[in-house]
Amino acid sequence: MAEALLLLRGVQKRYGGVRALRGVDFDVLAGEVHALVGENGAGKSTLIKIVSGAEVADEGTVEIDGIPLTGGSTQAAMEAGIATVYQEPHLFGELTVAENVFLGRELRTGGRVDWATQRTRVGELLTQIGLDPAIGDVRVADLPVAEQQLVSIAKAFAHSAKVLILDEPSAILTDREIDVLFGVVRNLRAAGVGIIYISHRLDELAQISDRVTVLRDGEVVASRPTSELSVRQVAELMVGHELGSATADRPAPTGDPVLAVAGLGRTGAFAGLELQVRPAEVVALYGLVGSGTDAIARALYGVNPADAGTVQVDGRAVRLHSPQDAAAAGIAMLPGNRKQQGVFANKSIAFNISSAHLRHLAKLGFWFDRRRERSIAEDFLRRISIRAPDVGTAVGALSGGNQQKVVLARQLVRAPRVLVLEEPTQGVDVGAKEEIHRLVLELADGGSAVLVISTDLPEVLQLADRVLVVRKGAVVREFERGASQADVLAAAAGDEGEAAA
Amino acid sequence: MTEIETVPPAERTRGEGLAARVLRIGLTERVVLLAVLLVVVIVWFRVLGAGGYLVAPYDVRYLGNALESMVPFALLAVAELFVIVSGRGGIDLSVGAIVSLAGMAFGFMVGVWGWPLLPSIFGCIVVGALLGAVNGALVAYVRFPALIATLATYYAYSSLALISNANAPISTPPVVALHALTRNVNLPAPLPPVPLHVFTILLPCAVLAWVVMSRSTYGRSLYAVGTNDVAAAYATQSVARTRFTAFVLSGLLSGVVAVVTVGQFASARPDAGIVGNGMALPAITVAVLGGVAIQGGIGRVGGVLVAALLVTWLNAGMLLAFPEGAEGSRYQLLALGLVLVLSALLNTIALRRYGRLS
Amino acid sequence: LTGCTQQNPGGGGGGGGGGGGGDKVSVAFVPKLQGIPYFEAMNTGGQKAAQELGIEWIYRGSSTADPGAQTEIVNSLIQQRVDVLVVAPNDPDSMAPVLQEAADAGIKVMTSDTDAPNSVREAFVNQASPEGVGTALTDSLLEAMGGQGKYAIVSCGQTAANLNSWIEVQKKVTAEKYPNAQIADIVYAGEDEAQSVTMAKDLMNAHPDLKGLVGECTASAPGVAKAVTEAGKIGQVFTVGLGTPQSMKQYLENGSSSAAILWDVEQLGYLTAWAGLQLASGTPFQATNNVNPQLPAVKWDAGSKELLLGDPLRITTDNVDQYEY
Amino acid sequence: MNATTTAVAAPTRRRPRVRAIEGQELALIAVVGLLWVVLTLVTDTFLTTGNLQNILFTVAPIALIGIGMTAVIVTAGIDVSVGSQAAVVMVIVALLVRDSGLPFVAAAAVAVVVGLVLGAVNGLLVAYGGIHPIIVTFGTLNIYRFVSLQIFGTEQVAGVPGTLAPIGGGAEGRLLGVPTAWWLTLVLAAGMWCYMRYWATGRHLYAVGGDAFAARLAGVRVRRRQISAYVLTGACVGLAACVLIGSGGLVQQNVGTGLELRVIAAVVIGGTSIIGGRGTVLGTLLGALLVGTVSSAVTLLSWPTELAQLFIGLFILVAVGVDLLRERRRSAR
Ligand SMILES: Nc1ncnc2c1ncn2[C@@H]1O[C@H](COP(=O)(O)OP(=O)(O)OP(=O)(O)O)[C@@H](O)[C@H]1O
Ligand SMILES: Nc1ncnc2c1ncn2[C@@H]1O[C@H](COP(=O)(O)OP(=O)(O)OP(=O)(O)O)[C@@H](O)[C@H]1O
Ligand SMILES: [Mg+2]
Ligand SMILES: [Mg+2]
Repeated sequence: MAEALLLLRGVQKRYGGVRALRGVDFDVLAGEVHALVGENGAGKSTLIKIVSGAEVADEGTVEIDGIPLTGGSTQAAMEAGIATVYQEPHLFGELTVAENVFLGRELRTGGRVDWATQRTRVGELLTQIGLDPAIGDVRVADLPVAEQQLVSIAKAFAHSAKVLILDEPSAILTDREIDVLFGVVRNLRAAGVGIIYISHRLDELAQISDRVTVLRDGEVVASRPTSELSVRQVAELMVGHELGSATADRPAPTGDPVLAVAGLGRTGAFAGLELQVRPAEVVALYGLVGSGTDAIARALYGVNPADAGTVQVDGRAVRLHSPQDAAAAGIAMLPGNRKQQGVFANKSIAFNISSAHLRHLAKLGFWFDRRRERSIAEDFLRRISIRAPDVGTAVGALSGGNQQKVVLARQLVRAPRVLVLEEPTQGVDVGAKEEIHRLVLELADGGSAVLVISTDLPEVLQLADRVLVVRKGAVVREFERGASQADVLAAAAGDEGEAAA
Repeated sequence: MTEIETVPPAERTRGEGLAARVLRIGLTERVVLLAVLLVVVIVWFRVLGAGGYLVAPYDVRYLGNALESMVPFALLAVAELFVIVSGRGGIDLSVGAIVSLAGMAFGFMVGVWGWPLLPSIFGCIVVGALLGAVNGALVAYVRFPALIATLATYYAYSSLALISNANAPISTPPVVALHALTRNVNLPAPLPPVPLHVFTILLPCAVLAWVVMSRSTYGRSLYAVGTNDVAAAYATQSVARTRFTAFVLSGLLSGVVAVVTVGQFASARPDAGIVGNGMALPAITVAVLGGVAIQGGIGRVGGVLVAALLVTWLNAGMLLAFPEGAEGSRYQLLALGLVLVLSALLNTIALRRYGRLS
Repeated sequence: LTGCTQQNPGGGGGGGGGGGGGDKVSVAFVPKLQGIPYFEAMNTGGQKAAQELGIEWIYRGSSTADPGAQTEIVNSLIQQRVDVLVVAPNDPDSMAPVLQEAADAGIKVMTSDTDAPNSVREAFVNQASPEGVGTALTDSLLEAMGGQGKYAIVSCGQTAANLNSWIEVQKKVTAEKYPNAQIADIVYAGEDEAQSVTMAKDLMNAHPDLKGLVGECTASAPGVAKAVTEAGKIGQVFTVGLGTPQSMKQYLENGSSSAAILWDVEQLGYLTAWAGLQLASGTPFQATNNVNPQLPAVKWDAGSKELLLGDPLRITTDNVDQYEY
Repeated sequence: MNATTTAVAAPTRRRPRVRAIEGQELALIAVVGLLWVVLTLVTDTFLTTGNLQNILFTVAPIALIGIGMTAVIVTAGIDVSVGSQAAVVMVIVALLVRDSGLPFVAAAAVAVVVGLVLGAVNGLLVAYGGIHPIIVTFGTLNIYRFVSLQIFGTEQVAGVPGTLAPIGGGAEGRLLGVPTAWWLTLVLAAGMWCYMRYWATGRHLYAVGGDAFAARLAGVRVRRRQISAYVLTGACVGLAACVLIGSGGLVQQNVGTGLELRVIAAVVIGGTSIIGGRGTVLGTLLGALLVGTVSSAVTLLSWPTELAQLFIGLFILVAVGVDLLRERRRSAR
């Protein structure tokens, strides 16, 4: 058996009263891709923070190549051979691509950065991941978003690490970029690097990982070769019980469209969108990252208003120049980025739920009805089983899935006519995902129109009555329920031949 | 972004001991901590007085009298509360300059143009609100960083205040007569005489500010915008308008302070709000001491008012404890600085340990 | 300053706290700001008087020239129930109501150095009349300038009433007495020496034919002299100013300053303390008062209730060493 | 492995490279130049040796402190205590020079060391106290003012000899007709410019200001960088204090009040973003020059002194406003 490059024994970590990790044993071998999975709050990030020196374990040992890692310094961990790509890419707009790639570990001669060597090296790296090698000297802020994301991958490969940690890298990448990523990962594996791969997309595990470790409530519940586990088994290990079967078939929707969009467009983002959603219908817009689906969602919610076309809700033309307009028209939206667009972290659950309904909860036009706010929140706490002691709990103290439920509850307070959901379950564990799906379908069954915008294909296919595939800002194909994953993906990726088939 | 990670789940509060509970309440309920400190300060100076270490009795009469200097700083600290809570680095360095300029306008209205009192007061407050609106427009709509916008307007307003009357104060008889606005009023027996404007200006403003912050939909919107303005926009709040209004309210309160200072000084001084360290600095200090977090979204009117009271009575006591030359006023500087840094440290500790402030 | 502490009941630690110092008459003086030589010298004079006359002298000021801070300090002295309160107000108008409060509390109030004319003060100890100061400044400067040419004034606080009153006199005297001289500009540097140096240099650059500079306060008087020194224009540009002797000494000696106009500040302090005692004991002022050997004939103007220290003092290299402040 | 070859093809278009002189700085150079030309034409006194020397000398302390302040603001910090720091340094050095006859080099060394210590206190509180820099330095503004007043005691320091005259405002303090203080500023600014542009730790300042947490994860020693910026500012304050004492004379208790606002104005006009992550020392130098020129011009034109403040306020609005517009256009792309 190969030597363990990274070895954790009995690692414990407490945050106040919370036991984030309880006696975790974990190891990574040379030339192995080791997947780490678990529900939200299971302790995955805490674990890698300890390995990468961002946090110190309360108990237990971390050894790299037989040498114990001491002190909570990311520098020390890096020097010991740990490289980490964190959950969200952290790039510095004012620094150039080369500077970003080498940040913190510049190639130096004396104190001065060896700019020439760095340029050559970054050129190689960029070529390897399919980027123009000449962009090394360009400020990252001047790059398009898609290229920025690839830069963050280049960053992880810049140094010859013994152990590479990838914390949910695929959550923000398009499928193509994931292919690039996997290609590089395989190369590194062949070169004897040990890789920890964290992901909620369980279907990826079979493609890339050799071994899977499942964390639940800070404990390792299983650690087995990937080949021995099915996706379903992994999911069940994560939640700790058997999963229910897929969503039941829903009756075909009828009636006049609730949402009717004609010729909607926004310069530079998308154009000529035609879309109708009937009562109780769930329609999905599916597209790869950068296809413009997110811009469509923002236009429908008035965040970045459209500059062409019309939108009708229940047959009435509406003007959508701000979220207030949208709300007045009966449109609600669950934003895609929970942390940035969704929660008020240090505020209570009640505050978070009521925040979109202040005028609705006002007496005499300005006096805020706190009692009603509370009763609404308490009602939701029960109805959608948000796991929190009471509605006064700060939302930041909840796990990701529960935070998502709170933000969703905010959209459900006044049963919107149209609900736009952007990445409704991104970074949410299997259990919470099911529950969120149930809530969405419940709303639809009440006669609302639901528009799901997601890059998670299995979710799209499971949830939607109809799937519209968007590419380069335009709807290119429409699928009814029951379409195959491969067909939809091919259409989205722009493979005309396959799509036509 | 990192706050979310450091917030501990709420189960923590269950099953804690008495000591831990007292500590938590002391750290997170700023009003409680300040009230305790206030009592400590009063008792401490009473003890010093009884031991003969003070040059004059630290009695109720003196404390009542000291409220006079509390009024402007309490009001301006509330002004800073609105602006700082509005988030995105909200801060208003120009409040002192607004006090000067609005005060000069007030001086002209009452003392030169001969307007009656009430329209003049109204006019002064409107001028303050307009000057605040300039700040608000720059910050909320043009999206200047608040520090820059209000630094620029601080310069501009102070300059205009000085130019308005060729550097001279306005102290015509009608202006001098305004001192009646801030005279002491006698209260029933055990209570000391208290400056009139504590009742006519401070208390009404404080109650209104409390209603706005804690009980109105605008307050809710302001906290939401200050905590996370992107999320607030998605939650259908008009972010720019809410933030703009915060600066208008700050300017409006500065206008009220202008009325108070003109009355107090019995003259409209072009440098009223900017002389020495100016009024903005102590106001921000009192706000932070009162539990306002500089990153926005956190802070309450009650905390700010108790903090203003604490600072006022601490300062008043120090003048009696250090009889020599300028020692008293020097140690006031030290105390202000230390109290500011320490209260900010407490904010940090409370946020780290409990993930929240009152 | 030790003399002060003993008389202070707070220092002793024991005894019945509070009170204005038992049986001795207590005279409290509140300067515009504390820590500048000018007021420290007044304090020295006051203490000397206290010792000789057997009164308690309290000296308490703020570290900035801020009317608000000054009011707080006066309040603390009212609380202390001193017998006599003497103020050099930063803002005469705002001091008036506070003095009223003091008088209501049974405290004798007076002003010194700067008057609060519309107040209830029972006496004002005037160091020199505005005419005296303004004329002395103008005469000294124009004597050095040969009676003609352009000069500029570097004043300090824009709102300082006494500086502005001196400037008015300077304008008048220059126009009436020196037809060939003119005031080129008046600028305000705040109470800031560095700023007055810069502005004085700007003035010399703006007016290449400038022959004189006046430093209107104790910060700008050395400032303008320093500017002339640094610009290498000693002998071409002449300066006078309202400066304290020790801060002007090096400039008087190198010739960049022709004269400093002041008065005997220690005697002003002495006279202040003495006047306080008279008020407290109810002794009316005479038309001419013999205060001490140095002040044998201090005039009292019953109409304006002013005690006049005397004529301004012209400080030059000849007499600068006689003053320790 | 075919994936690597089919990856997103970068669209070919002009890639803006990082230039030595940025747009904001070019604009400032133009504004300062224009102002100088106009003043030369309007007045016959502007373009004189004496006036230029005075402007450069007056600007020197502001630009010197601005060098440190640029680093601080680039790390998304701010230091409003520099005025009080200057007061502490000045009273200590003035007393030592006058009463102990300290020679030039020793006096300068003491000034820098005292500045370093004061800066370090700020830096430590910011880095380890987790307190917002503006609060920390508002606090130390008061505390340092207290310290300086304690040292002053009851007296201002008068009769300070001209020990530091070689960097003062007099004839001794000139080299080739240009104030030595200005040479000093230029040399330090050039060094700092290179450091912030080419040295790894200098580049890290930008990363810290961009996103401190991310920088820390990337292995940047965030706290060390923060502390270093405040310490540097303290050292710069020390040097500026020497310039301010210069040829001696009087040191008053109120020295340095309001200095922070002038320095921040210069830095901000120079294009440094108050949000952090962007700015250069060259911009600060130009910003200081602009502020100095405006103040001097107001006197040269015999306008009321107070107008200078109005103009500085307007310049801040215009400079930052233009930058905001540029930024918005850039992000709109
Ligand atoms: N800094 C912190 N302070 C307090 N509690 C924390 C902190 N970081 C994490 N926790 C808590 O510890 C538990 C484990 O968190 P962790 O982030 O490791 O989970 P995770 O499996 O990575 O979740 P996700 O899938 O959302 O990334 C959670 O309950 C979380 O709320
Ligand atoms: N556990 C944590 N959670 C969130 N933020 C943290 C945590 N620990 C530190 N930080 C923040 O990260 C920033 C950098 O801290 P860090 O300890 O990495 O600095 P450093 O430069 O490595 O220290 P040193 O120079 O002493 O080695 C600080 O602003 C700190 O507040
Ligand atoms: Mg995670
Ligand atoms: Mg996590």
